Amino acid sequence: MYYDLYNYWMVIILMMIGLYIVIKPSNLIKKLIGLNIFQTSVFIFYISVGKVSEGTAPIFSSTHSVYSNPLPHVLILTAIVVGIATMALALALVVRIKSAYGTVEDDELQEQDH
Amino acid sequence: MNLSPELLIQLIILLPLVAAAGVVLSHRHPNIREAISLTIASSVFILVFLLYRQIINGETALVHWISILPGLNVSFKTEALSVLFALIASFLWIVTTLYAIGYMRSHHEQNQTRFYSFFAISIAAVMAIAFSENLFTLFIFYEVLTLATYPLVTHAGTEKAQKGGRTYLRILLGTSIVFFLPALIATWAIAGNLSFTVGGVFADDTPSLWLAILLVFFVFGIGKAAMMPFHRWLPSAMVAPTPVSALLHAVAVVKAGVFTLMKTVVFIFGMDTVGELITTDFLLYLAAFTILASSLIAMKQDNLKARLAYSTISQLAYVSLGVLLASEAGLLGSSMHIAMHAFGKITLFFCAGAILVVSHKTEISQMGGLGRKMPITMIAFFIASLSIIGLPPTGGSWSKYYLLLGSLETQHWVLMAVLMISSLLNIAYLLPIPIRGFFPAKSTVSQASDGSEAIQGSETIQEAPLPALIAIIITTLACVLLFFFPQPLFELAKMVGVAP
Amino acid sequence: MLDHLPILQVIVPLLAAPACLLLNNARLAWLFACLAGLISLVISVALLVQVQQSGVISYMLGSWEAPWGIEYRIDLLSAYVLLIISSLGTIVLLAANTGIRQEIAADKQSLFYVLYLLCMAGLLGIVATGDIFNVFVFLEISSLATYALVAFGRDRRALLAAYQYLIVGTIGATFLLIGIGLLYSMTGTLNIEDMANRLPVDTNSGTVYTAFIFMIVGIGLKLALFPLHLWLPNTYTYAPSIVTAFLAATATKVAIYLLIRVQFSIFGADFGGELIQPIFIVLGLLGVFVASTVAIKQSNIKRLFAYSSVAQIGYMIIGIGIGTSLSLQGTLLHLFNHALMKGALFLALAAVVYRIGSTDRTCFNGLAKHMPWTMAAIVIAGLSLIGVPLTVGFISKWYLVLASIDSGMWPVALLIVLGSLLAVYYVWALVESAYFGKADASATSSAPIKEAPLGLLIPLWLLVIANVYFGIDTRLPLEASASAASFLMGGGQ
Amino acid sequence: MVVTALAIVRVSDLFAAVMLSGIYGLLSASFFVALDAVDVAFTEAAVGAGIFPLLMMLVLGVTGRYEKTKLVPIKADVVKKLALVLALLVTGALLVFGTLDMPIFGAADAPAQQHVNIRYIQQSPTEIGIPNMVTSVLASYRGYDTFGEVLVIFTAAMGVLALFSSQLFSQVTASKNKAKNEMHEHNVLRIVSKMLIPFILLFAFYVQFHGEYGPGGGFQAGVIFAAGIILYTMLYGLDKARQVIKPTVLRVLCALGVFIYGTTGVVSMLAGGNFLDYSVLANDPVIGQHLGILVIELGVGITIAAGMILIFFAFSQQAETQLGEQ
Repeated sequence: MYYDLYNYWMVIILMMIGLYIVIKPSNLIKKLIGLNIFQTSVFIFYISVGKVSEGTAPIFSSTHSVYSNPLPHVLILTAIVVGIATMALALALVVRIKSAYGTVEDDELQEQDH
Repeated sequence: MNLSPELLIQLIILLPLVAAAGVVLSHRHPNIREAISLTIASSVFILVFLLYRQIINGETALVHWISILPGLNVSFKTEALSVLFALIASFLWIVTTLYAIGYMRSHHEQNQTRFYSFFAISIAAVMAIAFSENLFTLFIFYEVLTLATYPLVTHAGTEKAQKGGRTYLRILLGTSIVFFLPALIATWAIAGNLSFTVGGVFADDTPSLWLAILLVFFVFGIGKAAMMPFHRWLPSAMVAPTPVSALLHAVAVVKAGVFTLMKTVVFIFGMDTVGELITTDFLLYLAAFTILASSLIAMKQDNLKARLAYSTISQLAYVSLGVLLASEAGLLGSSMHIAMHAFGKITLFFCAGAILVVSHKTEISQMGGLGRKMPITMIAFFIASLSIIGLPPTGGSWSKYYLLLGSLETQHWVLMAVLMISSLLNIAYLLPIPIRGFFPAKSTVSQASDGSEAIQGSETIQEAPLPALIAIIITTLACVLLFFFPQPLFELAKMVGVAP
Repeated sequence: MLDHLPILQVIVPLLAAPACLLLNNARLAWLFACLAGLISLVISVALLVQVQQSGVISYMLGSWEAPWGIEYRIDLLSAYVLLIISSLGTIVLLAANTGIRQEIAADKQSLFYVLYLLCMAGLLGIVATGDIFNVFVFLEISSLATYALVAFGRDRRALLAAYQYLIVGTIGATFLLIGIGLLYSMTGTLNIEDMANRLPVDTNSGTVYTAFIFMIVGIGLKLALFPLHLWLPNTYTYAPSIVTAFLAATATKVAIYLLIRVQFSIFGADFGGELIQPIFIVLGLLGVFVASTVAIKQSNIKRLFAYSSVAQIGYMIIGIGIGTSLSLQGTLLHLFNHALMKGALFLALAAVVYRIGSTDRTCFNGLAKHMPWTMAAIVIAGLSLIGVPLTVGFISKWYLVLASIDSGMWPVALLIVLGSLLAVYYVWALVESAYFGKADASATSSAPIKEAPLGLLIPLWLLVIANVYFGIDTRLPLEASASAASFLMGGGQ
Repeated sequence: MVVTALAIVRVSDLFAAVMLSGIYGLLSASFFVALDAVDVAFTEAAVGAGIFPLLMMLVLGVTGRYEKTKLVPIKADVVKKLALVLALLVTGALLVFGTLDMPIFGAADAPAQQHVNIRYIQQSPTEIGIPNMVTSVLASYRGYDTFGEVLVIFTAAMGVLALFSSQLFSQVTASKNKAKNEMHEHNVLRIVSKMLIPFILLFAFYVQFHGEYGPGGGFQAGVIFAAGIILYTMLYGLDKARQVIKPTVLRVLCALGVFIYGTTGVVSMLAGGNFLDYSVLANDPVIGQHLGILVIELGVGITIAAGMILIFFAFSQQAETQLGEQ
């Protein structure tokens, strides 16, 4: 039966990869890419929760009676927007950091302030 | 005058605050400022005296201000020990103010307004401590007193003063936060009541081990009682101007400490309970150790104020010891000793201050022959020393007598011996000062005359400024009078711990 | 309109934000923002009264009943925290007009108010809502606004601090999101109360445990729970002082609120008790000691108080960890009290920055002569931080110690008081240099330093007076926190 | 997807990493389609494969394309890395442990499918009167979340504006940076795109109002609209784009969208309902719902489009100034 959970496990692997990129000291932009992967994998997780076998997209029609759960979709729509908003702000910060420090590498930034 | 005791208590606490405000407002006019201080000090004493009359007649009062936490009120009550303490403190406030006027002016101290205002606030805190109805109220004003006296200790603003202030604050706040507060809260958690009650607040079935630990916490937590090893703040605080040392560190602050201890032992634990706790003996011997150790240290101090400070530590331990003996005579002795030591020690400090102002001398070794220039001061010093030692015809002999009686009653032979030895030590570190003052050893004289114009040469040395001198005379007389007429204090002290 | 108070509480500042943008004039924007703040303050008072009189208020957004639509649910706890946020937020806002003048470029000031209001509204929204996903959304609103506010700082390190905070904050929020997702998959609902009811009684479910841990860690990141606190000192140090005052007084409080909400309202007071409570206590104590010790060594006073905040958060966590009604009350009291003292301290620092431009320790030497009112404020707030009687700090310490003794945790009680001893050290070193330190020759040669302007002093002293007032007349916070605590412990009202 | 993600870990060419993350976005979008989440897929495609890489590229233009790699791995770093991996493994293991007790993937009887969901599926077509359940939930049942979402974008736009210089709003800047618009030279591209842009904008309007029936809605429409404008900007340069759409107007629009949404809520409050209760907006609740959703979707669209364009403008402006300085 554990096979049936494989979907979640793939998501978990993705999450951890994303998180790894974020936490590992590296380029500030790359960290953001990692953050993006991390968040996206959480989105996939949510959508997976909402999937119903044999179901279709939750748009009412006379030909279908089984729909996937619309609620996770709604939540994730919101979460995607939140994610991109965060990204935009983060990138803006990166640009400013670049102009203030001349670099966007984690370790070089650390050195400059000590 | 027919003032109700409730009103009296509140006036006594609030009037010093009024004085503080008045001092701040009149900071441009030193004369008005000091007139305010004196007037209010006198009126407070009169009010306390009225209260004394009432309590002798058996009238008591309870004032409730505010309830900070449910069941924990800031309230005040009249009680024999309170009145005793308040009576001494308020009387000596007048005298000290008088003394301070002379001292501060001739010593050209800075920031006198700050000095007088915080002084008044401290007195307010002392009065509030004296009349506290419960341990919670007492704790609050105990802390207020610490903070209000801090600016007085660091008054000089020098590096040394700051360092002294830091030690002062660190030990007093530290002990009260680490020991006093937890003990207080634990008492509240266990007994559910912090009101001072004759016979104690704890239920009979409270495990005595807890109580024993609590007692240790209280004794250590009340850092103002200067029990070793938490005594170091007192010598540090000697950087303060002399009037501060005199009133606060011979009378108000340290006496607030032992007063708190007495209140706790008598009204929180109950005398009978304390007598049975396993830690009591340990604390008794700690007190005895403090008495001896600080006397010995005192002998080595050349700085007069430092010597007096260590003497104070030793004398405070007498009071603590008397309380912890948990016998009637011990308690009586302790209560009396609060008063007797106060008068004696304040006189000594006054003298030290007078010497400082006039001759700028702080070290004992420089004081040879000073008695000829300042005879009144030195005679006062001598009499006060007798009182501290406990020799007739001074008040100190009464309290020492009762303390001895207490240790005899409870058959603490070691302690009795300690008390005796300590008296001898007192003689050894106090009496040489006036003796040298009048009969300088040959070497000292030659040193002085060789070295500089130190004593003989300087024509400027004479008696202290008049206000200061009057103060000295008053307290010295009090020392003697208390030997012949100890009845008022005696009556009060006897009422302590007796159910109304 | 009285029925709509819960939503008005949030949307007044929320809609005032874009309005501020349209005003496009810093002074007008400030006045408008203050107005919005005051209105929301009035609303929060009204809400508290309403809740105390008639119990939990439930407000259905879009009139869809609870589990289907989003519910606003004001119970005693949320009303209490709402009051803290709106009052502190507004008082700090009053000081902002003067406070940011030196620190933020003139053409950005109206944006500052927009973001400030958004942040405040976001925080209010987190507290008011009864829907866990809605919490996430509003958490992000306030967080995004916070990141931008922090980046306003003059020092370039503010940018880095903001970035660091953003990464940590986003990871935290995403952890929370994972936790929410797991819970949703087990219960099929997002409404907090509904969720609590539907949570499998059999708590052995690994999914529920995992959800719990993820939510706690996520919130822990947000609230700077001890080992997860590394973002906080930088953020507080380099953000504009007004922002620091605001964040210290409100943002971490909301995170604590969230922690309490998750622990007590969703999972129930006993969930994971044996496991999580000792962890909380140990982490709290570690936070108190490590952060306080680090604080003592700081030469930048703003950073010093930032570390002290981490330590104070430790106290609140201890209260949650002990897990009795009494200790929870201690935490809630400290929530309020710490907001008051840290608000005052950071506002005072804002005043110092305004006049001197730095909060380095050396700048404080002899400063009491030049800025007596500001320094007196620091002294009183500092005493409150130590926990001296007659200040609010004493009250919360009292409850925390009482609670730990009451639960038989004597060592914890002792450690709590020892912790405040460390506070004596770092507060007093500052007081001493301000009053007795000798100013540098270089500092005195320039123009004499003047007392801070009234625009800063008045809000500052409002907070200082509150510090003393609520230390003496404790009824309001005491009653609110007591009933909120017993409510959370399931005792009802 | 795992492969893509791993590739991102390894690659030190940030440009490639961005491209890869774009692919990752597309992949997850198609994954969402497979999981019946068409609306989400639509959005993810627009955001993950569109806006996000676009912004990234702009930033890369400023910060440089390559990540600095250390030639010799320091030992302490290796230890740190190992600790990190270990921590992640623990976290991952915890999550796996968490999933063990979860309902089987796709199970129709899972709690998530049972409780709240049933009403959304069974009654929303009649209660709200529109077939797209996602839109119903989004705009009505959980309309307040969506309001929050709009505010998030608004906040982000404000944050970005706060971070960047306010030059954007001054009229005189017209910086003469020649290198900035290489695309000017590609005439074919210009003409094709010029023809495309009206269609893109048109499509945006379609998506805006079609959201009730198929996938789409205010958010997607806003993004597409923004994309059209962004394309225009890339072709003709920021200065020209700024003449077409003034940043000050955008700022007003951005706030306006929030107002439209908020006002709808307030109006329903004044009409006697609760905040965002559309049913009271018309005599017939269903028509009211219809109307409400239409209006708020418009608000969403406006704020999103204006916010996105504003963010984009701010970035390009900043990029220009910073490159100019360098």
